[in-house]
Amino acid sequence: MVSMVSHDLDLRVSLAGLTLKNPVMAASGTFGYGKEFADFVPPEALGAVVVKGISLAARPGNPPPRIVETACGMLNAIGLENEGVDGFLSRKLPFLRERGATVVVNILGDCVEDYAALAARLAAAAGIAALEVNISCPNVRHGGVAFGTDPTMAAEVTRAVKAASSLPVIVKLSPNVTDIAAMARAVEAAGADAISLINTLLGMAIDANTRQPRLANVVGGLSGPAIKPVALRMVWQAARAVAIPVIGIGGIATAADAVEFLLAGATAVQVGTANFVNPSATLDIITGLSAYLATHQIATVRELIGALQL
Amino acid sequence: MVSMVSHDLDLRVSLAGLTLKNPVMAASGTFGYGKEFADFVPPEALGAVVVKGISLAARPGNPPPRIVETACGMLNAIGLENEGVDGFLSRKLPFLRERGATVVVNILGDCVEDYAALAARLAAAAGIAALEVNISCPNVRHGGVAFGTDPTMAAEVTRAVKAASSLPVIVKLSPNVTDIAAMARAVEAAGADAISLINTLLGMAIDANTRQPRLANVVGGLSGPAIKPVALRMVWQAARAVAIPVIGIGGIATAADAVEFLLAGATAVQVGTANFVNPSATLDIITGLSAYLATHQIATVRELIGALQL
Amino acid sequence: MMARYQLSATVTARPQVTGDIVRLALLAPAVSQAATPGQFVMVRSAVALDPLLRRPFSVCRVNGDGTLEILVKVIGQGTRGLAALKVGDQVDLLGPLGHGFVMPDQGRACLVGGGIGAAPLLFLAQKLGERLPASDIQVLLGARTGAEAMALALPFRDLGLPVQLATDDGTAGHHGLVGELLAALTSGAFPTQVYACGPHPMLAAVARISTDRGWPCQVSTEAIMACGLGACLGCAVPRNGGRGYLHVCKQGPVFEAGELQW
Amino acid sequence: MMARYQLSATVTARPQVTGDIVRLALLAPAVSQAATPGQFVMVRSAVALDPLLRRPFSVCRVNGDGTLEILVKVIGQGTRGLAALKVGDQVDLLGPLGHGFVMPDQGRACLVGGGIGAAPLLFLAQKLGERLPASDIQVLLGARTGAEAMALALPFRDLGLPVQLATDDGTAGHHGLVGELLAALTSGAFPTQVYACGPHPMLAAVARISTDRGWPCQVSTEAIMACGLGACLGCAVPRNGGRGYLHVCKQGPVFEAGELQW
Ligand SMILES: Cc1cc2nc3c(=O)[nH]c(=O)nc-3n(C[C@H](O)[C@H](O)[C@H](O)COP(=O)(O)OP(=O)(O)OC[C@H]3O[C@@H](n4cnc5c(N)ncnc54)[C@H](O)[C@@H]3O)c2cc1C
Ligand SMILES: Cc1cc2nc3c(=O)[nH]c(=O)nc-3n(C[C@H](O)[C@H](O)[C@H](O)COP(=O)(O)OP(=O)(O)OC[C@H]3O[C@@H](n4cnc5c(N)ncnc54)[C@H](O)[C@@H]3O)c2cc1C
Ligand SMILES: Cc1cc2nc3c(=O)[nH]c(=O)nc-3n(C[C@H](O)[C@H](O)[C@H](O)COP(=O)(O)O)c2cc1C
Ligand SMILES: Cc1cc2nc3c(=O)[nH]c(=O)nc-3n(C[C@H](O)[C@H](O)[C@H](O)COP(=O)(O)O)c2cc1C
Ligand code: FES
Ligand code: FES
Repeated sequence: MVSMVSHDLDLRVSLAGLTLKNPVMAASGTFGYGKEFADFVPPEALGAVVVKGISLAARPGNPPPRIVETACGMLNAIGLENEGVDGFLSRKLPFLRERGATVVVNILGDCVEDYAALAARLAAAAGIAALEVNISCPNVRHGGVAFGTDPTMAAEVTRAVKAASSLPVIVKLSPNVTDIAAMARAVEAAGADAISLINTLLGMAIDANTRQPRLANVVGGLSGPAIKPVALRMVWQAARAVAIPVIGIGGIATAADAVEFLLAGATAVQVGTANFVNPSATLDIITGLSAYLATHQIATVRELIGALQL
Repeated sequence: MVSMVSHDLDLRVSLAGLTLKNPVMAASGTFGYGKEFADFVPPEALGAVVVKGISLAARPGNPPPRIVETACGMLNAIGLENEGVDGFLSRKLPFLRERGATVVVNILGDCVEDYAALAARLAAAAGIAALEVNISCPNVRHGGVAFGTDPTMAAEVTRAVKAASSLPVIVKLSPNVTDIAAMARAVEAAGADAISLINTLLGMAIDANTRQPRLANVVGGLSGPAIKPVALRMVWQAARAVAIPVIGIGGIATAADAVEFLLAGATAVQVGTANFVNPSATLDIITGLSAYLATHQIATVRELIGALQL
Repeated sequence: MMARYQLSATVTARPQVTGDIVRLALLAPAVSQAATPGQFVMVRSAVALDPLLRRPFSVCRVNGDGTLEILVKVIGQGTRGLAALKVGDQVDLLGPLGHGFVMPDQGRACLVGGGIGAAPLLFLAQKLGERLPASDIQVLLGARTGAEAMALALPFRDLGLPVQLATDDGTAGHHGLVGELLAALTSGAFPTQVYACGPHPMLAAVARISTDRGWPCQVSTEAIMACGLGACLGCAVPRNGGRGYLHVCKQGPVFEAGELQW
Repeated sequence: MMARYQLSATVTARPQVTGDIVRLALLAPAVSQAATPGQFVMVRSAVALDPLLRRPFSVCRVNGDGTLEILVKVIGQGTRGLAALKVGDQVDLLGPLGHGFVMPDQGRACLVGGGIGAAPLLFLAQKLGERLPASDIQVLLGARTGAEAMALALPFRDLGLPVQLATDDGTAGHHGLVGELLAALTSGAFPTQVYACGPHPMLAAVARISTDRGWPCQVSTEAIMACGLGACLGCAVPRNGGRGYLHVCKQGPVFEAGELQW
């Protein structure tokens, strides 16, 4: 009995001072800068577009092979290739701004000062809704791993970014930790407006015939449906540990997946690897959420947040 | 050009003072006590059979549902159901002993004393080749999680088990930690004869329609091909951190998978969830290893251990 | 312990039974010959790793030509894949598994099935028919609609057995639950053994009615399974009296109703 | 930017080309019409999540009936699944993608293909044939065996083009590498543009020969891909001069040989 998306259905969620038109965001590094997917998804139709991680200076990224498929997932070791903040502001941001998309800029640095400088730079630009602080990318020796696996350092980065900019700050957590709740609490105490999780799980693949690693970088980040159970567990644990909103990420490919994360306590979700499998995945999930609300006769998607029945 | 398994091919590996006829073991909890699979796998044909985790007293296990399939994997929350050490010795061990299988007993307890008592009890029995200390099972509130995620406590359990028994001691590590190398070093320093890893990743699944967790225990352990990249990475990290042998576990379903773990530094492997998909998985992997050696003209499987080309 | 086999079986027929149920005939002589009523097989059709685990299905008929049949009702990904199989396709089959129905040599048997629960009862009826006169075997089947009930009843009727129907929508037989048919049996038709398979609430009702009247009752139950061999301990169901769990794949799927907690 | 489509395409034909190569004709009028030589499509056939990612294939021919054709060589799980498709099956198709060959309006073109690398060259030959006389289009194809070489050469010959063969086993044409055929061209047959597609060592040889002789050379390259849309940055290949990377799915798959590090 699911009719077309009814106009009474309310998909809006509030997060870090923003009101998103729906809880479905594109995850950093999987959606480019919106333009790459514009034939399939109008970026302004999404809750937000989180752009590929931006650093102060341009980075060339890792040598190939950079990706390898694994069972129901993939490993990537892109190495945070990006044009640097200047290139982003002049060549990437304008498209999204002109389309009226809600833009979240994922930032990364090698030291606390890098993050602060990036935050200051981006706060001065028009058309940016929030920052997402990537303290979790496991691919780069400096930065990534260290910040994301130590609560003290994570808090320090969070404070520096908050101090440097008036934009809402989302801190993106790494799953490669013993105690995700402790990490969530640390960045909340340091002033984060929201947290997003999970980034990729650190993994590896080997070619049995050549005896070589399948990634030039040896290790890489595991993403896709394979990691969904771990992501969902961490979102549930983090959401119970903090009062700030949580954005769920990890293996989300369908509206049912998105509902699972909302029930576990997420206020919004990000879709990553699924964009590669189905370029319209984000739109399909938005439509599917409306259908879910209609079927279950729920007036607003916000009713689902944390509504897991234990 | 792969001919039948040649008798010149040498699959033997040495581990914790034992010589295994091949490096393929059945993983704890996935192969019962050998008898359940005897129609498909003669237990004596395996490198070893690791039996379902044994505690001092019998445990009923968790309420159902206890398992749920996920993308290329499964979650389980069996809750360590077992008959207790007495039941094991009188009703389960005799079959494996009579068959001449190499038996590794997986043990678990709620406190250090439990582990020590179990070790003493089993050391007195005939037909046991080694102990595998499960400090990593995430399903039981006491024991499991705490020991497996703290190097100090893991070391303490290891010392207690070593002191209580003359059997070789394999310590089985949990992947739910920030620094697997630190865990490996801690149990090595405490006297472990070998380490095995990984146990399951803590995960969760929700039924979007009923809004309930799919496991009565809410969270459970993720296993199967989905986790292989994480397992392989941890085996590689652990093998570089310690001098004792490493047993690789996690998503192994084919001979190529087993070779990947050997190349990453494992001396042997354990096959878990794959037994459910293909009851003959362990035997098929042994045959496949022989074929691999023949194809690549390698005389002994030991040449593969740690032979990753970086 | 009976022999169990793992083999590749060819689909030799796949008639559509109802809108969401297909019957698959699988060529597997060893399994077909070894199976007894109430036992099940575990089937996997994927060449890839998703879906990963086998799915359990009751043996619903064995034929002299070495085939066995299962009824597959489409529920999710696994059954969707199996229902899409074509004649000539291969499946990976494991079985026969589990502890089946205990069959009497005399008395009156009453078989109570709910929906797809009719599957193991058909094989049971086939075998009971070799021991008891047809008049001593009653079949009560519940279904959502008349069309479904008729389709499920057909093979029982082909065995010459009388079948009473109950439907949720009242379009055939009794408008209501199949348990109500059991409760309404008159003294001349009282069974000496009840066999039941179907959704949990139906089994609970049948177990209660049978216990109340002192009729022995065997139920075929379900649980999510991984191994099917008694090794993973995934398929636990609570034992009566709160004393731990029984395992459906090994001690079941058929239990005396009194063994279980309802 | 050209329009790109994601759609469900029906397999309308699947002739076996060689032992491990099949040709799939896919009904996808929009993609078929938009594609230019050297562009590729990404294809997925699984209903399940394994294999997860699409696989890239060069468009090897487009037909007036709205179909486009790809050649699929069986390598691993993904191509095995695609090669097992039957006429009438559906695939999920994304394309046309990437930057194709730049075509001249005059001069002599030499198309150098290694094995399955013949695929994009066929579409190129089809379109070049509309611009240049057949006598100005040379085709050099390398393959493992004569049988494979003949099978790959057939559609070029059907276009009326002369094809020279090189085989690893010497069972047809030149016994040796296809690059050697290029190097052996005599002055009257010197190309004004070389187009190459094939394994990396072959491309490197063709690029070197072409550079040495001053012939412009366009190569179609491969990389493991996730998105095919320029978003994931997975498909990097080193840029000439050590200045970072180019992306095969967007700036390629066809590059000027001089753009790449060999
Ligand atoms: C002993 C036994 C005999 C059975 N006999 C038959 C039969 O003859 N015909 C028939 O059509 N079905 C039978 N079933 C049920 C059948 O196994 C499930 O419907 C099937 O496994 C669902 O798989 P799926 O991938 O389609 O659904 P999934 O997507 O895996 O699951 C869909 C829903 O079904 C539930 N489910 C999954 N697996 C099982 C399971 N093994 N048992 C119960 N619920 C499950 C899930 O929790 C979920 O809510 C039997 C089950 C058992 C245990
Ligand atoms: C632009 C482009 C055009 C192509 N055109 C054709 C074509 O016309 N016909 C054809 O048969 N093949 C073509 N390929 C190659 C084809 O995409 C791969 O053979 C295929 O993806 C392998 O998938 P698989 O699942 O069978 O193998 P897998 O099991 O995924 O991999 C087997 C091996 O192939 C390697 N591999 C995997 N994916 C790729 C890839 N995308 N490119 C290169 N190597 C890969 C893996 O590293 C591994 O060593 C093309 C590739 C690209 C990038
Ligand atoms: C190719 C690729 C590139 C990524 N790049 C980034 C990045 O630049 N910054 C970041 O925070 N996360 C990055 N991620 C992580 C994703 O945003 C996401 O957290 C992760 O993939 C898990 O979600 P998924 O399973 O839906 O893909 C990247 C992931 C992939 C697959
Ligand atoms: C159903 C099930 C029960 C398990 N029980 C135990 C156990 O009792 N003790 C233990 O150390 N590990 C147990 N494990 C973990 C496995 O031994 C293994 O470490 C894990 O499943 C990863 O390997 P796999 O991916 O090959 O399954 C169990 C796993 C499963 C799936
Ligand atoms: S399904 Fe594994 S014990 Fe029953
Ligand atoms: S494949 Fe994603 S950028 Fe090229």
